[in-house]
Amino acid sequence: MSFLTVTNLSARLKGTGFPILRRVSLSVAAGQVHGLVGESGAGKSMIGKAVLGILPSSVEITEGRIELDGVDLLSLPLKERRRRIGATAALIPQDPLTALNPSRRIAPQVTDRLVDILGWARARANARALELLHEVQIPDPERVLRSYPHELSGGMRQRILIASAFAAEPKLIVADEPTTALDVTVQKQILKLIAEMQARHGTALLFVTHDLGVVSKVCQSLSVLYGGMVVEDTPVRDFFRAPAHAYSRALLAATPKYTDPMASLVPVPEAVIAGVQAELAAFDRGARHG
Amino acid sequence: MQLLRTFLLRLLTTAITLIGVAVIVFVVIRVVPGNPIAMMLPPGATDEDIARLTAQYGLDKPIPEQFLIWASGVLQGDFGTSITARQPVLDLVLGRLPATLELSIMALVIAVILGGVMALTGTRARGTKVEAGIDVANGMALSVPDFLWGLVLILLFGVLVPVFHISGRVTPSLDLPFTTNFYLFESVLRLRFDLWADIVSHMFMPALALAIPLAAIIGQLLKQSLKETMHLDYVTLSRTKGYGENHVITREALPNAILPTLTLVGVQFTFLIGGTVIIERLFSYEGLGNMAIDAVINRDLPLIQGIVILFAVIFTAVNLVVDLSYALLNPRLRHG
Amino acid sequence: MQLNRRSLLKLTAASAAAGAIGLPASAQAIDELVIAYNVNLPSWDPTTGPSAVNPTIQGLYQSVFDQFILQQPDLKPAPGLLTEWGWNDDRTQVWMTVREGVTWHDGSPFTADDVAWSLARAADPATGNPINFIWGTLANHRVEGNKVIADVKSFDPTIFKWMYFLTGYVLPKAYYEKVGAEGFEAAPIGTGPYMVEKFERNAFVRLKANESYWGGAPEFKTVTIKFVTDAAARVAEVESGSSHVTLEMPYEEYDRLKGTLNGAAAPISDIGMIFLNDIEVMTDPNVRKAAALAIDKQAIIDRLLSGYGVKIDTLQTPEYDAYDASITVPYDEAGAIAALAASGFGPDNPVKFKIQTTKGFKPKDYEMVQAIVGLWRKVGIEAEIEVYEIAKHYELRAADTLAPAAFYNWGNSVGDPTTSTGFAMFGPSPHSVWDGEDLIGMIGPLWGEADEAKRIEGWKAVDKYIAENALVIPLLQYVQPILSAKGVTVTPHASGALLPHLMKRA
Amino acid sequence: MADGRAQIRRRAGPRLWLSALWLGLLALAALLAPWIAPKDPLAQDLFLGRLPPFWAAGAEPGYWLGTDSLGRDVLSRLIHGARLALTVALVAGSITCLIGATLGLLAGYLRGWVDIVISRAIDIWMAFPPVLFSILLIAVLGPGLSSIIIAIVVIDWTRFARVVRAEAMAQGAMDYVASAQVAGRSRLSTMVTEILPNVLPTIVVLLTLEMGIAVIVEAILSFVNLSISTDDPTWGGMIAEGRTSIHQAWWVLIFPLIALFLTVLSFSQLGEGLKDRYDPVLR
Repeated sequence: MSFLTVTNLSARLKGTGFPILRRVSLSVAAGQVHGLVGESGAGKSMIGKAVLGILPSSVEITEGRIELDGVDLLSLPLKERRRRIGATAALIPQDPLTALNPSRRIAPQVTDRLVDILGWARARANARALELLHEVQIPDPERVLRSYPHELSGGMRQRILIASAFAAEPKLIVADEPTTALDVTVQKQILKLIAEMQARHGTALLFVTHDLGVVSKVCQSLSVLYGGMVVEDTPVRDFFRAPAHAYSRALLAATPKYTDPMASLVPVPEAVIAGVQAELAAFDRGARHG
Repeated sequence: MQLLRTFLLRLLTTAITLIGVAVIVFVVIRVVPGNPIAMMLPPGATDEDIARLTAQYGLDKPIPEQFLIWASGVLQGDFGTSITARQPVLDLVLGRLPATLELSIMALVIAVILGGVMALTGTRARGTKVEAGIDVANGMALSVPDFLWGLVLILLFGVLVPVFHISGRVTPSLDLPFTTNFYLFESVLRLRFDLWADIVSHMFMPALALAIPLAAIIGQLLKQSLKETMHLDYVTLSRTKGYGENHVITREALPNAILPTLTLVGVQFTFLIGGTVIIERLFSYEGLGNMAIDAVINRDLPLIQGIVILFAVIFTAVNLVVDLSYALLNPRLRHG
Repeated sequence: MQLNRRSLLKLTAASAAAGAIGLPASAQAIDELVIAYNVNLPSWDPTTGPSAVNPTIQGLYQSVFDQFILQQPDLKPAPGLLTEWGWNDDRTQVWMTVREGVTWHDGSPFTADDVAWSLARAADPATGNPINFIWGTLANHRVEGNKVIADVKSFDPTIFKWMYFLTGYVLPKAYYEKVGAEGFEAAPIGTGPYMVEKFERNAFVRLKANESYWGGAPEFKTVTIKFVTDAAARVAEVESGSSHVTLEMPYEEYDRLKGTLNGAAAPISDIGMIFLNDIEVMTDPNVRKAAALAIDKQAIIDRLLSGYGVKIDTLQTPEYDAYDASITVPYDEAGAIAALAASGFGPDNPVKFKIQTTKGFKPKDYEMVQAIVGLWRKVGIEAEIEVYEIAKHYELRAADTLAPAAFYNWGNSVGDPTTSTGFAMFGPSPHSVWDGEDLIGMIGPLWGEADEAKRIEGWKAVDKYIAENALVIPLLQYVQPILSAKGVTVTPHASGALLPHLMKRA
Repeated sequence: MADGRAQIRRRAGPRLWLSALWLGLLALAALLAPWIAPKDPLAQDLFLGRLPPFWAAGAEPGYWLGTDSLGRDVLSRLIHGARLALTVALVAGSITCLIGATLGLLAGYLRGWVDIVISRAIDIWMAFPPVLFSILLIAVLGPGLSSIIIAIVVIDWTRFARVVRAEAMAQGAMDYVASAQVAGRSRLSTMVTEILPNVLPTIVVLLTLEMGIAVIVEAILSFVNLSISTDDPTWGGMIAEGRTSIHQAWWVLIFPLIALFLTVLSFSQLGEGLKDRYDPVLR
């Protein structure tokens, strides 16, 4: 049974009504890693935010269900929804430099959810934090726990955020482009770390990225997004062998291969763009009458 | 070592500032028309009376010479004798300073609380009518001078619903066991809460009148920096941890949003002390400001000089404290 | 009974109980009298410094110190610390008999030495007594039993009047010499009806009744005088019941509250007048006469001061010795226009000059000048108002550089013509602005005139001459409004001094 | 592919055009005062003193908002008062801005001893208690419109200098300034062409706030009986005069108070509105 099931989720901008998500459906089973791929602005991180209930105030959900561990979050009152998400899901943010509170030491930022939301005893939470910092290979974790965010490197801080996410043993983790803000050398280590942690803890992982290379190494299945609409949803193996949708193929062609870095990159052709635009228009007309 | 160097530099600049203030006020009040001697002339006085009195108060010498006499006196702690009160200026000024300081501190506390509540509510309800209402309320608080708030308060809580005392600093008939002039603080230290309540009942209206415009300024600025902080990632992360919006604002956003407001509070505090003149006059509160107006009306030159210099000292001292506390509170600077 | 019921701890209870909005019942018995006074007390020495010549704080001094001679509420003298006084036959000596059985507040006996020492101290220029020019006319003060004798260096007919006027106070010789000026300032003692229990500068003074006062112990045993300089705050104090007596509030507020509280409004020895400086257009008698005739003094009193004020045409008030009801300057708009026309001025070609006034120093001072300027504008006088502070007024007057017209008030609680018309109009005096030789000739001989009746007649002639030539424009005699709680009746003193020992329980 | 973010537009906000409306009304009243004021603001009639506004009993037709204790028409004095209020606001505000901003710009950009001298001057000026200093100043200059303006300028220029200096320093560190200098531009022209345009929005916001403050300072000075000496009506003067008879003739104080309040509120809301428009971060 899939841990997260999103059905027909639509969202739009308040005021102008500009569509952000168009009836998105996907599901992530326990222990499975599902990728959300698309150009920037395609709505992939919006889905992650919708699931975790942190949509920007200017965006409103118009229809759909988000079932987390069998319960539709949208039907719960805000406070109840927040607590349930806090207890069962977690976020690995994109930019570690801004995701830690500069005026608080590291320790409370890792243990606060355990103590306040999950009701753990302080001692158990501190022990858990130490154990997780070891797991994410942070040298001298006692000193790190006492120090302030500005005293640590970007890579170190991302490891802490990963540790903090896994500390609560969440059933679902949303990783919102966790390596984009890091320099290349550190990206590989962090990717490897996330994959190992996910495998070890058996957490369902929703991995938002624009890098198909990452998807091929980490995810088991993926959804390709364009204009807030799921263009294709397939297992990774089938996708890389033969993507069904024209836009997916164009996207794959535009992605540099590690194996052949010098190959000239083919930008997504105009025709394909026109095709998928038409699809969007048709979808909207359908949605209006539906 | 670096901290010491900047501290010494600060002391030097403070000294320059104080000297500059002393010179300017010394010249200005001697240029002001209406010298104190004319004030003292009785009906039948003759010209030599005028000359004799002028010489007696040393006002016949050229201004630079008068300044040197005054400055040399100050170095030995003698700020001259007040013409009207015929007592050393230093005793008078230091006697009245605690009252003004306490009033300013109480006004600041009220302003911070009021401003804080406005900012937090405004942020919590940002984008809604509530925030628009708070903005208009802040605009109103800012656009009415504090003495008019004083008038409104006197009519409301002094006469219509007599809840607070209208003038003075304490009920005269009470016997005060205080040794210092810091009535408010000492009444707490001595656990005399009956006296404390009486003093607060006297100070509340003037402090509130002073606090309303200040609260508006603090409220607006804190709300703005809070709203900016609310967009940062660590706030969003905290929401995913399951915390409610109130917790997120107060525990995650507020500690970081306070820092820029702190420097403003420091500067406003100095304006506050300087600005109590009118309110002390309206509420007959015996602070420095009240005495300052009498000094100006009676052209009590040494007293005016003493009061202005004291204000300058407080101003520079408060600035120093604010800068130091900014460094202490901001972890980045503390662990430099 | 704790005077006030308010305190923050009881705030909630108070606001609930304050449902019956309105005046807290202040009719119950009052044992601690609280007075909201309108000016701060700068210094406790009533004989030196600027406060010695400030009429508004004499009431505070008269509660703690006694003057040589007692002045009754109708300004007339009566035996005080001196029971009898006078000159010898050829006016070369003055003698005074000193009251016996009086004690200072510290219990030490009051003797003739104190009187002689106080007079000698006032005569010594070094002490800085501003009325030194009067006290200096006496010398060689000596004590004989309970009498004090002094030689008259130069005869001054008003010497005994000054003994119940500015700086005419008796200080304790032994105590003063022991504690010195600063000690006296910190803990003043006198022989007066009240002793100083606690003084907080710019805040309040707490007085305790002097049970062995020679004039009889006062009724209120403890009196607190709070210094509340703002009029609206004073009114609020008395209206809310946290003070029992206050004075000098706007007349509109006096009218509003005199029903619910006790009101007393009596004329005092303080007049409002317009100084005329003999410069520019003011040298033309027609302009001066027109300016005087064009002012409808009664309308200004009725409309601006709610009727509280006495119209006067000379610098004397009815209570003064040299008052002459026959000298009048009517309100005559046509006459004013005619006078201006005689000098070629009129509504179409107005005469222009500047008039100076204070703002907020005396009740409605600025509004009165605005009203006068309005009245003048109708007859063809274009006056430009310049507001200045009282300090600047004194300086300009001392330097004789006041504008052609300047509004000012003139106190004279002795009622003698020398201290009203005399100092205001006598050229050489630093206080006068009019320097006409004719007037100097008329006033000169009166200073030393020994025959009292002849002296008074002389001053009346001077006043008549001044009125006819409009050398000054007297306006009104101020009325002092006093409000007090139902439980207190106040006997107003014509000198304007508010005296707690004259207050009785209603 | 249209990007959703571009669609977020900030609504102009009723506060902005409401305050613009009031200030426009005010400017109109100030310009046309002599023609639209029903009565001569200085004309007195002691027998028409303290008439209530038109809706109350005992009102006199023609005196819409009643009269003060000297029988002068409150509405006409309000309208003429607008002229003085705007003069004080515009003249004092802009001179303060001119002096303060220039010194701030010089100090912030040129740095070196210029900065030290100006910063010390700012410190010294701010060390004076503002109200006390203005009372002294007016005592020296004598009351009058020009001395009020001078008092406001002398006291408040530091507000501009401080903010503009900080802004100029921040802008100075930006890369585009360095590139201008590399292109051989003189320091002064760089300052004017590069830094000034970027500091301008802050200056404009401060200017509008300063205008509001100037009107308040005039009211404070009137309360201390130091305001304009002549008959010309100012709101502050009317409030101070109305204070003594608040119970009998409340309208003498309340109407100028409302006018003062709306004007200062409009200036501050205008300033806030401009700050929103120029400051994208603030949602």
